[in-house]
Amino acid sequence: MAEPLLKVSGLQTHFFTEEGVVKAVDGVDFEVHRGQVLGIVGESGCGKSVTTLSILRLVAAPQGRTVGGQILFKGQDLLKLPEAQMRGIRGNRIALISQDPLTSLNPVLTVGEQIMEAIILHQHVDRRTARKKAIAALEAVGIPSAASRIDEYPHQFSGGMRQRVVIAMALSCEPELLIADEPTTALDVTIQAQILALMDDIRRQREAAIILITHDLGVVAEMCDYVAVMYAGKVVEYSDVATIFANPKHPYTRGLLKSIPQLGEKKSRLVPIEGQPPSLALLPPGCAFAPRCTEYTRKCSQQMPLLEQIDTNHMVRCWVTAGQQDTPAPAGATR
Amino acid sequence: MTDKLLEVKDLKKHFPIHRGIVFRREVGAVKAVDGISFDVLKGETLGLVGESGCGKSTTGRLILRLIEPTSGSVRFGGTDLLPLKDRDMRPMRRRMQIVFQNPYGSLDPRMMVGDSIAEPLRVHKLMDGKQIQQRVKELLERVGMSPTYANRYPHEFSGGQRQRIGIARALAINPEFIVADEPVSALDVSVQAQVLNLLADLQDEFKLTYLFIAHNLATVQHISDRVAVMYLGKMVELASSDRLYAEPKHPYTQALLSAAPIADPTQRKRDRMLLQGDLPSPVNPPSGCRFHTRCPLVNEVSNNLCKTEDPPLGDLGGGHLVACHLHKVAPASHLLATVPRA
Amino acid sequence: MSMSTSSTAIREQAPEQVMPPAEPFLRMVVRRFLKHRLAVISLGVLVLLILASIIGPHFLPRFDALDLDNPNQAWPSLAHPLGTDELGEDVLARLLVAGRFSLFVGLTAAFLGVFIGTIVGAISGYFGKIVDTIGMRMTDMFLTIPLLMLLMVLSSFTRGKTFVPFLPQDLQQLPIIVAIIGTTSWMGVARLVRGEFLALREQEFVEASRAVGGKSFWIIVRHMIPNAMAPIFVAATLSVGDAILLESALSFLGMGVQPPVPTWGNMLTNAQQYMISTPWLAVYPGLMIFLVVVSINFIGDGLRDALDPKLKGR
Amino acid sequence: MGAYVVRRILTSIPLLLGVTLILFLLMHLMPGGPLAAYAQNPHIRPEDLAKIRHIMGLDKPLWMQYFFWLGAMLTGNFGASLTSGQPVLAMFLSRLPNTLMLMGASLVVSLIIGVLLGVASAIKQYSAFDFTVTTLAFIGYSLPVFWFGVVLMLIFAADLRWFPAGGIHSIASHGGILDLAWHMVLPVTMLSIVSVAGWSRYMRSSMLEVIRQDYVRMARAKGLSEQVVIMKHAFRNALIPLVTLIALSLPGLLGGAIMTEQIFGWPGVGRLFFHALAESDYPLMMAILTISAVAVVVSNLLADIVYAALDPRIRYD
Repeated sequence: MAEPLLKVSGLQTHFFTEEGVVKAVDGVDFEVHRGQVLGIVGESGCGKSVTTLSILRLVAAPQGRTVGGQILFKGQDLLKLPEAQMRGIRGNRIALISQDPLTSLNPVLTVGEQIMEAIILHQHVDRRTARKKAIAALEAVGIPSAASRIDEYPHQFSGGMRQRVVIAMALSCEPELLIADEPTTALDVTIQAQILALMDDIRRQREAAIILITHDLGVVAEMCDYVAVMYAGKVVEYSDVATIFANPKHPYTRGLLKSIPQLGEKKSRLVPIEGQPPSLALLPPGCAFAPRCTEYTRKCSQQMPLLEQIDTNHMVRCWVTAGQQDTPAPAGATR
Repeated sequence: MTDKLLEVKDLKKHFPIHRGIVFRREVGAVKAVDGISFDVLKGETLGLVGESGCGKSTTGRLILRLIEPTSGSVRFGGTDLLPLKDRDMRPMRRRMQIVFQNPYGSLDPRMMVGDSIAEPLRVHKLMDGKQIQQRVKELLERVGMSPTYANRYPHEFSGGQRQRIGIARALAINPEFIVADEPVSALDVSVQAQVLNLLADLQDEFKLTYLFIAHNLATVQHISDRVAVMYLGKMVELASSDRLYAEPKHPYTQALLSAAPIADPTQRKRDRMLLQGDLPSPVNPPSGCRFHTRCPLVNEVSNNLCKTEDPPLGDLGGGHLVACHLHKVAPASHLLATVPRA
Repeated sequence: MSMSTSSTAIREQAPEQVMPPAEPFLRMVVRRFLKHRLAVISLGVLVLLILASIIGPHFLPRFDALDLDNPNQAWPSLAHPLGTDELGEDVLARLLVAGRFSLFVGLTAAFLGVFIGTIVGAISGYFGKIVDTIGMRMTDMFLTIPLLMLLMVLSSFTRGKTFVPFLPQDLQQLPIIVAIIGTTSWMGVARLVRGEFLALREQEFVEASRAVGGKSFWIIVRHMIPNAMAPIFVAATLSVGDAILLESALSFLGMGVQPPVPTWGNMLTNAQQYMISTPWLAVYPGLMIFLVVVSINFIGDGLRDALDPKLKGR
Repeated sequence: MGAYVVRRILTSIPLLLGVTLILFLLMHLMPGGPLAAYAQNPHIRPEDLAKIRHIMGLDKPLWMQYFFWLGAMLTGNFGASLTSGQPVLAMFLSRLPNTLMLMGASLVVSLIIGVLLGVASAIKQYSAFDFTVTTLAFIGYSLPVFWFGVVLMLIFAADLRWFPAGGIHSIASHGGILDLAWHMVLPVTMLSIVSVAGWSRYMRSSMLEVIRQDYVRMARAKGLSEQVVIMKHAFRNALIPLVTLIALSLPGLLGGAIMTEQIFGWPGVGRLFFHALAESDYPLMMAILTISAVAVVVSNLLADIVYAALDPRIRYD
């Protein structure tokens, strides 16, 4: 396979609070290739949003710091770039689509201004050209009469239209990688379908890579080529989408798939994952999922398993299912 | 035939919009709920589904009279609730309860969870102190929590645990009927199933009747015997949950089903019906059928009927009701259908 | 299969997610207050000042024989650590006695203001609609008239009046000052309480209480008041500082408490006359006011941190 | 927007009526009522007093008097001073520029310093600088202003003699602008200290609130420099609510001006008010109170209109 567009390995982003160190991201590995959609799926607080912010190096300092790992964007480690160069990448080659279209647009600037500022910054064009490009970007995401609506303020748009504006903003500089952080969570299901269809078009037409953060396994199944499942700050399983759904290996992934009701298949009972998601400030030693796990062994609560390759393109972090029970962790192994 | 526990007829709630400082006048109204009728049978779960702003949550609150309806009637166990005075409504509240969507907002942050659970018992002066403590312990255990948690504050618990506390409070006075207003949509995916199973178990154990409000079709379909679909303050379709999924008749229901993502990558290539545009405002809903502005089948009906005439809710037989001009059926004379219980 | 049974067996001992032991509300508030270092120090300073004002004057020589050759014997000495003033009175003793009056007026005026403000705000916020409109328009009106001017006018009108018959003539002015400060400085609290009540009324837990059949009285007593208490308490604390500042400003302008009843404000006015010869006389009273007010403000800040449930877990 | 302005003006009217009513009643509660100054004069006989009472309409029912009084106010007729006999309005207007100068200078100075400090400490939240600014703001907020004024005078006028101890001009250089500025330094410093503390505290929390917003993160994600993110996206949004606060701060500033003028012998409206109070010159007192209250209402009105102009969400309404 060709060199990935983005390769994240061993990423660790911690928050240093008064109460102690919160390991929001603590061992995240994945790759994204051109024209592919990678889904990062997990529950609230599993570190998926912090992962995206770490890629863009936008984690709020001074409490939040990326303390380990590599983020290779076309072979270049983003974590080692000077800030000025990093700014040239943000919005230009890697763009963000955030969760809540209501709050991610500045209420006192017109949508045109907000799209144009990135174009002017990165493409070094004058305002007239930037405006034309901004109108084109709005048209591309399906906003009717874009030429006149460009001078309106965000509150004059509906929720679905706002998310289109945010996407237009992200696309304006034709980035190679789009990071969409729960782009449809705040939207209704019929609007969600519109936005997902739009993102699918973008991927196909522009050959951009997309990282799609979501907690909705349905969205993952519809949109993604590869999936990274996160739990308590770590990637616990990574594979292509067909494998994840047909042959999940990690007990958490399996539990998730069993616990969601599926349209059309009437089960009398769901099979839930028992217990509560852990607090990141007081993680148990060993596997964070151990207390809720149906396949628990004593080792699980003693030592954190590694993300092991069990098949081509299939990695699992589990002592039991990856057959790691008897392998002692090599000293100094990256976690 | 099963008994009706709840009969809702032509229920309306218009929130007035005022203008003017000196002379306040009504310039319009948000027609949140605009004339809906349905029955809930004893022991069943009726699902109420629709997108945000369709009036489903308002409907739940109108039934419990947490919001005063503009017009219509709500009969509960044969008693019309709407004309009741506060004093007469209070005993009725012992028979009907609500579980809220937001596990963070629905518990008083300054009240220990034991006191929150005991509140209904104290309000209705049903037991003395010792009995109340005993009852709170039982309730906590019943919803799967340790009885020692009674003297803790809500902020110490996770969302799923709080939702269990909310359910325990609703159960405290042995109600017959519970409105569950999006009880799992604020919860983590892995916890949702726990709460759904708990609700199902409690229903069996205490012979409860549910009105289950949600926007997630799969969840509603899983838990409900029958499902009603709402769009912009109106009910567009009502059928048994299996039938609604297998044979949706209203174009909106069809669109809703087809828009819902399915957690199965092999089904990705299925045909889908994508709706254009946004939800219209409930202040000035479209004329005729409210769905006509987004309906892909609007041209299938002659004479522009969809734009001019509001289709009545008609019975297709077997308790399958639909409000659409595409389905020429006689208006439903009685809304209660003979639905085989699952 | 054997694997699954064995793991189930071990599962019994799987580490449970144990909750830390429950912490009583009061202890939590105290613990969090103690984390605010400046607030703790301020509390110490304030307590010390109050105790000193109450018992201090009993242990200090109040007067020295007036030396007619040197009537302004203000130089500090061992007997008079801060010196004496132009009348031969020990400055420290007078400062402490003045502290009694300043603190008394500040505390009672603030209490009155908070009381009025809470009632106006609670009524406005709970009943809403037309009641709210009237209450808030009234509040706006009082906010429109410049407070200090209003106080000066009221104070000049009420000078020499007798409100409380059994008080000595000298002290008649105290309840008047308390009354006019209290009745003109309730607006901030009124707005705050109204805001709290309006917000609380919309909270789901209030709706939940109504759903189980809670009456208005029950909801107000069991839910609204406990939840509104914290901000009111903080505002009340801060308004003590404001009232002390107002009283001292009035007294400084000669419109508040008049000598011979000493307050820090009128001591400062008096000291202004001797600014060239004994400038430090002007420093002490101001310093006392400042110390008290800054302590109260820091305590208020500490209380806000300690009581605010939104800051929980941070 | 136009409809909004009209609506906002209309809501101010009952407020103004209410305030004038309060002030009117206050005047009648005065010991001796509006004629107290005459009543104390032994040369005025009771029948003269009755005549004056009649001429001034004081024998009419109270509500009628209120409307007469209101009518007179609306036409700018505030009556004549009881002590000098001059029209009250003229006396007031002659002093107004001095006070406006003082308040204006203080507002500008305190806003600039306060806003800068607040923004800087918000950007460097939890730093030593932030901690210092926050603590100093608390201290400034707790300072008794008059004492601060007296101490300023003690140090910089009485001891160091860097600045004049009072007045608005030196006798020698009458009218020079530098001379005026020299005289303004201490009074403006005194008047600004509390405001600087207030603005910096407000601006800090406002900035912290805005910096947390998603749109600020989005601005960073576009690759904008930190400077543009702060100035264009955060600062503008944080600044808008300040407009309302400036208007709300006016009554306090006026109170501060009274004390400042008193300490530094500044010949402004504050001292005039003092004089009126001391001499029981009710027409003068009432005029100052009423005009001040009206000014506050009008400035609140203006603030709301400016706010609406700055915030498109309201303009749209």
